[in-house]
Amino acid sequence: MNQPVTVPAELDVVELRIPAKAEWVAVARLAVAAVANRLDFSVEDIEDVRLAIAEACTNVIRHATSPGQIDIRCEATLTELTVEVGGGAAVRLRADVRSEDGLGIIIIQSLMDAVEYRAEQSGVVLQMTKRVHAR
Amino acid sequence: MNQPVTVPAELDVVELRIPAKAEWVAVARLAVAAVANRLDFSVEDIEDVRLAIAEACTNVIRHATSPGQIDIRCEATLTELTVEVGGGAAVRLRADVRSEDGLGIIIIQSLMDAVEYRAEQSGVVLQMTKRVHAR
Amino acid sequence: MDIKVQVRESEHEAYVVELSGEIDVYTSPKVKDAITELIDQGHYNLVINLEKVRYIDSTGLGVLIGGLKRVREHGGTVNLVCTNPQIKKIFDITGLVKIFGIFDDEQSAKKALV
Amino acid sequence: MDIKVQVRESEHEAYVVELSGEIDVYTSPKVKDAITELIDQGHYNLVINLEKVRYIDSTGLGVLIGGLKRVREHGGTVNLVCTNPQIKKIFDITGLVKIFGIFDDEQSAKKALV
Ligand SMILES: Nc1ncnc2c1ncn2[C@@H]1O[C@H](COP(=O)(O)OP(=O)(O)O)[C@@H](O)[C@H]1O
Ligand SMILES: Nc1ncnc2c1ncn2[C@@H]1O[C@H](COP(=O)(O)OP(=O)(O)O)[C@@H](O)[C@H]1O
Repeated sequence: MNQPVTVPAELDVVELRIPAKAEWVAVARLAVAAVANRLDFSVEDIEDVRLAIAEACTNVIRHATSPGQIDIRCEATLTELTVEVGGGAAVRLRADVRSEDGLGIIIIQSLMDAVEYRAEQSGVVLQMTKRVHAR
Repeated sequence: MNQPVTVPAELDVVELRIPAKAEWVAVARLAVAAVANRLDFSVEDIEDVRLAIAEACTNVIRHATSPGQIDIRCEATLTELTVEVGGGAAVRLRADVRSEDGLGIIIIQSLMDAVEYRAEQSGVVLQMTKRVHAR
Repeated sequence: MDIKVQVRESEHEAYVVELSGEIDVYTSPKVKDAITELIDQGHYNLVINLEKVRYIDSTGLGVLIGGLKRVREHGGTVNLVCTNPQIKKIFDITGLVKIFGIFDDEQSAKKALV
Repeated sequence: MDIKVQVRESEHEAYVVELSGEIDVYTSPKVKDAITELIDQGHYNLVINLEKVRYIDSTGLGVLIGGLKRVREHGGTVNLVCTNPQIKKIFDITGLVKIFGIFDDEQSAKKALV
């Protein structure tokens, strides 16, 4: 009789794969900004997400040891957006990507609420979360 | 000594997967417009591609017999953009999608240079090509 | 990526529906609701102003056609105001130019109702 | 999604590089080339005007830092003009506000060079 009252926040997933080339980063930037636009983010928050994703893609392009694709996975709920950026099948990221403390990483850390690295078969995946703040 | 002189047009692929829900079509529209923007299309041509892709996504949403994802695959060369729109794993399109001559299909046929249907495991895939015209 | 719907009464019992933004599969239900409400209230002479619409797809066209069909049953009509060449093109290629009165400004669209 | 680079000579042998558009991993080589060319020609007092820049990422910042490092070797400097709050924020969080002179208008940026 005592059923737990859980309202599962519906999770929508948008996936994008672009060539790991400088000229396609703008597509990732625009697409993820469009995803963010579906949540109740402020304009400034959307700008933050857009830049963080661009930095993550730029990192893949700079540090990939072989050309290939960039995989971007967005998980959107009403209250937060999580974006994962990793090298596609053909991309091998250097193992030391994590230790790098370049400007790009500083920017990502500052603009997103949570940042995590995960080692996967295909290389390092950068996971970033931005939460919708009550306005 | 007589090697064929073929300049292989480099093919770049951008893939996008969105939930088959009305609120995500805008993301597909923007992302594909951003892809088209990388080719030497006129502003009007980009608008055409944007609308055609939206119509194709709307078709999947209207006619899918089960909810799921929309798969969008863009193949870009210097001279043309081919976009395929189909139902993802969970989407089964009705077999009669092709016979439909609704407004959406009329619009796609008018705006794109070539339109083709292909039956796949996951349902019908709509393939559309827009060529860059000399300006 | 949103639609704004404004309804105002005008001369001769005409009603103007002014739309701004993008009319697609996501936003068109809002447009449909506004038009349906007007018709349910007995207003059959409508001007739909698309001047501030940046984008319309077949779902949006379907809503306009649906509205036209319903007001015609009551001897009314729907006139459109449209200046955006890209949107005019869509009415052209779908043949809807032959079904709707399409005008360059709201004043002409209203005059043509009477 | 493009960058425009305009270079003009100003008073006191200062050069102004005016950028408009987006500076990212794709467009920043064009910015780098313009700055490198100026420095190679012996111009070490630069104002880089970012007023019309809508977007800059770490690649763009790297180009600006690289330029600053090179002109400093010759006793010169780089002053920036920046009014966009989003872009100012990026200079803030990266600590680059402490390295660059950042000004609200071109006139002040030029005056501060001398
Ligand atoms: N906080 C900083 N202060 C001054 N210069 C920096 C700083 N961070 C990076 N740089 C310089 O900016 C340039 C670009 O570096 P960065 O963007 O960090 O590249 P990456 O992210 O690939 O490591 C390099 O020349 C680097 O030395
Ligand atoms: N050429 C046309 N002339 C008049 N009405 C049309 C025309 N095409 C479609 N309609 C009407 O517009 C509405 C939307 O149809 P449509 O956009 O074709 O849907 P679908 O693409 O799912 O078949 C329907 O009510 C349909 O009857």
